[in-house]
Parts: sequence; C-alpha cells; structure tokens
Amino acid sequence: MRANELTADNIHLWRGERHLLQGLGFALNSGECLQVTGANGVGKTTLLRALCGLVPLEEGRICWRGQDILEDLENYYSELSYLGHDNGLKGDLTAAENLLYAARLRRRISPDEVLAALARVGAPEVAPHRLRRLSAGQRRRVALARMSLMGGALWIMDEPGSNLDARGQAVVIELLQAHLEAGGAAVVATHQELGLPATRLRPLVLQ
Amino acid sequence: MLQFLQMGGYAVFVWPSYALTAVVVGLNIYWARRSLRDAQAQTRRRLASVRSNP
Amino acid sequence: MSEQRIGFAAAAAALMARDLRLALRRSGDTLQPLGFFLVVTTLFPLALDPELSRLRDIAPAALWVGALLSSLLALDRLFREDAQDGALEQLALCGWPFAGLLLAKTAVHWLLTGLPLVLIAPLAATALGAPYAAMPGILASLFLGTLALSLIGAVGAGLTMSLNRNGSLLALLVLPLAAPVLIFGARATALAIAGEPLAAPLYLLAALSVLGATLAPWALAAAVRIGLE
Amino acid sequence: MAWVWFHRFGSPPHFYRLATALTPWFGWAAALLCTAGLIGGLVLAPADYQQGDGFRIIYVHAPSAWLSLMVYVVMASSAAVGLVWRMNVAHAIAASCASIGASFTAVALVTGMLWGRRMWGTYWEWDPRLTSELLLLFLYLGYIGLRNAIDDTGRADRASAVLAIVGVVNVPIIHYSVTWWNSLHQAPSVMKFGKPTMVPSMLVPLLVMLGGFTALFFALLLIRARGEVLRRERNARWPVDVPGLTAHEA
Repeated sequence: MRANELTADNIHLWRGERHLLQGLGFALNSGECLQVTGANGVGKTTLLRALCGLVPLEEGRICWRGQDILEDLENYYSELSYLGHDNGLKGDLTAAENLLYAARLRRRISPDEVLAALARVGAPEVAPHRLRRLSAGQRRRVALARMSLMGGALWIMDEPGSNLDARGQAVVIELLQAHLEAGGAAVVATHQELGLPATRLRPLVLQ
Repeated sequence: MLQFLQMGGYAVFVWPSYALTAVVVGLNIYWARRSLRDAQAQTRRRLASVRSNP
Repeated sequence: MSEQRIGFAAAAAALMARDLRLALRRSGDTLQPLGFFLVVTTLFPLALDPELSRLRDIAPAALWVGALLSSLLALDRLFREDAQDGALEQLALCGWPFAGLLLAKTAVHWLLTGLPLVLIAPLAATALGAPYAAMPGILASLFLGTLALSLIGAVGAGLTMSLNRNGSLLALLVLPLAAPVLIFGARATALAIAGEPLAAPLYLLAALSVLGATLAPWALAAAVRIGLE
Repeated sequence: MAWVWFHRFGSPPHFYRLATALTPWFGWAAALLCTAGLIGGLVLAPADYQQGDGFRIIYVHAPSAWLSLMVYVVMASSAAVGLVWRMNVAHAIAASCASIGASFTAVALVTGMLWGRRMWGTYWEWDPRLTSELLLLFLYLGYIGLRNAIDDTGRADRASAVLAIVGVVNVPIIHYSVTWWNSLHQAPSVMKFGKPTMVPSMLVPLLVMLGGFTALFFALLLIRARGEVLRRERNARWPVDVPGLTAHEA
C-alpha cells in the first residue's frame, strides 16, 4: 500500500457566518489527483488554501506523509507548489525574469531551463516581454511554467485552466499527467475534464 | 455641608473629575451589559434557526 | 528534477535582487518618498522665518517629522502590491523561513527609501541652517532612525496590507510605536547641530534598531500570514 | 495531549458558566470598595497641607491610570495566549479589554489635566506621565481601529493580538523615552506633578479605590467576555442548555 501522501480529517472552516467545510476528510496517495468540484462559493478555494496552510483550521488536521503540516510547515512547503487564482507574477518583470526569480527561491536554475519550461507550456515567444503586456491566457501559461519549474511532490492548483484556450487546457493535462506519473500527488479545483485513468483520479464534490 | 462642597476652593476641578469618572463607569456598565444582551439574542436566533432546520 | 538545493541566503538574495530590479523599473515610485521628504522640510522655513539661527532650533523637528512621514508613505506600498498579485503567497509557500524573507524584503525597502533619505538629509539640514560639522551626527542618527522606522513600520504595513480602506490606520498604528525613535533621533540631531557629544541618544537609537530587528521578524511573519488568509 | 486540561479550562461553556458565577462577586466587591474609598478619600482624609482639597482628584485619577496600564497588559497577555494556543476564550477576553482600557485611559488623561490645571495653571503640560498616558490612548485607539477594520472575527482576533503584543513591549520603552525626553528640557526641579506626601489616612482610601476599580474592571470584563465568547461559538450546541439562552425563554 503506497504511503498516504496527503490526508485531511474532520476539517471545519467558516467564511464569515457560513459554515463552509463541515467535517471534510480524504486521503491521497502519490500518483493520484484529487479533483475538487462544486458550485461557486461552496468553498473550493478555501479548502485549497487550507491545504496550503494559508487558512488556519477551526477544527481538524491536515497531514503530509503522516505528520501534521503545522508541526514542520517549512518542510511541507519545500515539497509544495501552489497555483492560485492570482498568478503570483510581477507585471513589470519579463516572463523569463519572473520564472528565473520564482525558481531561484528553491534552486539554482539556468535561463535555458526557463525557455524549456515556456516551450513546454507552448509559449516560448513570451520570454522577453513584460508580463503586463501579455494576455491573461499567456500570463496563465507563464504561471503554469512556474509550476513545472518549482517541482515539488504536491501540486495544488485552483482553476489552472482559467483564461486558457483549448490548447492551453491540454497543456494543463499534459503537465498534470507527467507530474502524476513521476510519483507526484495533486489537488486540482476545476470543472475541466482531466482525462485521467480511474486509478489516478479521486473526485471530491463539495456541497 | 457647603464647606464640603466647596472643596477648599478647588470644587471646579474636583467635582468635574468625579462626575466624568462616574459617567465613564456608568457607560462601561451599560455598554458591557448591552453587548452581552446582543450576543445572547444573536445566539438565541442561531439556536432557533438550527433547531428549525438541523 | 536536478535538485541543486540552495541555501536560505541564496533564496533571500534572489528575492532582494527581484525587488531591486522591480524598483529600478519603476524608479518614479521609489523616488516619491524622497521628494515628499524634501517638500516637507522646505515647508518649515516657509512657516517660520528665513532667519537661519531661528531655523537651526527647529531643524531636528523638521528633519525627523519629515523622515517619519515619508517612510510612512513608502511603507504602505511595501506589501500591498505583492499581496494583491499573489507574489507574497508564493513567498510564504516557498519553504524558507517566512520571517527571514520578509526581513530581506524590508531591508530592500529600507535601501530604496531609508538610505536615500539619509544621503539627501544633509542637503535639507544645510537649508535649515545646520552647520557643516553637524553632518556626520545627522547622518548617523537618521541612518539608525530610518532603520528602526522601517522595521516597526513593516509590522504595521503587514497588519494593514489586505485592508482596502486603511487610510490613516497605518499611521495610527505606527506613530505611537515610533515615538521613542522620534524622541532619541531628534535629540541626537539637536546635539549634533549644537556641536555637543551625541553618544547617549545614538546608543539608545541603536538599541531601538536592535530591538526592532529582533522583535519585528516574528511580528512581521505573523502579521503577513494573517493578512494572507 | 498533555495540555488537554489547559484546553478544558479554555473551553467556552466552562468559561461562560464560571464568568456568570463570578460576575456578581466582583460587582459587589467593586461597589463596596469604591463607596468606602470615596467616603475615606473625600470626607475622612485631611486636606493636603500644600495642595488643599484639590489633591482629592487622586482618588479617581490614580486608579484610572493604574487601570489603563493593567488592562493593556491583561489584553496583551490574553491575546498572546489566544495566538499561541489558538484559544477563542483568550481572544474573547482580549477583545473585551480594549474598550474598557481605552475609556479609563481617557479618564486618567482628563483627570490628570484637571489636576495639572490646578497646579500649573494650564490645561495641558507635557508632563511625562500625561504624555505616556496620551500615547497609551493612541495604542488603544490603534488596536480598536485595527479590530474594526477586519470583519472576520478570527482574523481580527489574530491581527489585533500581534499588535497588542508589539504594543505591550513598547509601553515601557515609550514611558522611558518620554521621561528621558522630559527630563532633558525641564531643569530637574521638583517634579511638577508632585506626589502629595501621603499620611496613612490619605493612603488607605487610595488603596481601597485601587482595589475597587480593579474589581470593577474584572466585573465588566467577565460580562463582556461572555458576550464575545458567544459571538465566537458559531457552531456549538452548548448554549442550548444555558438558562436565559434557550429560544422559548419569554
């Protein structure tokens, strides 16, 4: 039995007066992707941010490889890559600079690795341009390129396909499948059809 | 009694100080009870709504 | 993945390099607090009279109130933009001690707003009648003072970064905490202008900076984490 | 876990019942002590040979000033407990302290000015204690301002807790730097805000008033904290069996 990578049990969370997550729990193994779906405002983003430790839980625990993430947050984060609604990139820097600096927070990286990552997401031409001048879809692809550069055993992605055309959506699936085959785990909030085999896909519908 | 009220000529400083303190203490007591009552009413409403649709 | 792990220092250096490059790209913004400082200090003579000997008495007040307000102005932008575009989130999640990274970010902020202010202060001080001999003392006191202000102010900036209408809340939070810096700083500058030894207030100012450097990181990380919720 | 007992102590129902039981005790203690203190201070205590009857302002000024500082320390320490052990009851206590502390800081400031007015002839004197009191009031206003600016209770608790902790570390520093600053500009003559020499018959009422104000603070705190605890119990069922809270109550 593969060791449980990410487990959550009895999570309770409120947003203002609304009791968003009521005792939610799941277990995710390496090579598997938890697809979170549900109506708008049901708490998908809140759950993903809670899994990142960005939102403190009122009740319940989240464990990474058996250890509560709060016990050693930095160790958990060194294995985590997060893509939120915002791309987390700077408008005044070029795409290449953004990726260079983002990856350099974790490891040494050469400019051609950056270009390779941009090519992987199908946007090599954006490298020298300032992010502010790119379209929303191009910016999202640069954010996806950052995800692939940052690595990490656990990917948490919130609507990765937003602003992306069909070709872009396909890139999301390719990156995700490559990550899962490499033994990574993923939590993705999206209504997009991920086309993953049943063995790798764990659906979670929030009410 | 009058001599007491005059406070040796300092009445104009002493009594306002005591008056202000009394007012602030009174307000504090009123606001504290009021905030508790509001919270209790809010809880009552919450419990009522929970009981009607658990 | 070729995991050439890097140390925390390299990550902090990368972050500082990014912030510096960003600031140079928008040098207009970074020079704004400097302009504000010069304007504020030139207001005082207009409000008083041009007599240099009279100005010398209020020079410390003008310099330090100007320094305090201009660093307050710059502080509001310290985290706000990164919080809005998600960059701060990425920083929190990159796996390095968040307090350390935020301290590096504050250091860059000081390099861009505090240090230029210190370097330009002699100009304003001379305009306010400070003798040439007082310049080293003024530089030293403002150097330590702006450092302490940046550290204390950064905590305030972290607490108010995700509030949309904070307006003067940042000032209300920071100014009482900055009062000791203002007191010792202005005193040191006054002694420098008067040509008297200013070791005592300088030591106290240095102590405040050290206290800021030790207390601020924890408070900064906690404040920003709460702001990111 | 080892600290389960600590959590039990911080458990809202337990605290709510404890607070309900203790409030009348503190309330009556405050009433008795203040009445005794007032009689002692206003009637029995002799006039001060130097400041005449004017010194009697001290019987409200000193307790308020003491309260303004003590309440901030209570606020900061319960905020710290709330932040470290993530205990809602501690945050509820910190939230309740703010307005009480701020109001008594204002009282201390005004009564201090009135007392000063009688001795210095001006309403405001940059006396170190008055100035420290003023800056303490700004710290309270900053705390209250930050708390109101954040609508989510949990986040407001945690953010204001950080501010309170940073603030409490700075209170002694502010006081020291203001005193240091004041001593520079004034010739070290007799302290303007001179403490009248206190014979026992003057001192005892003051200590009684201090006790009375402290008891008053705890009574007010417990009342407010019960409300704040209820506001933070969004999901719990325990209020159902608390008398006076059940819906069918008239």
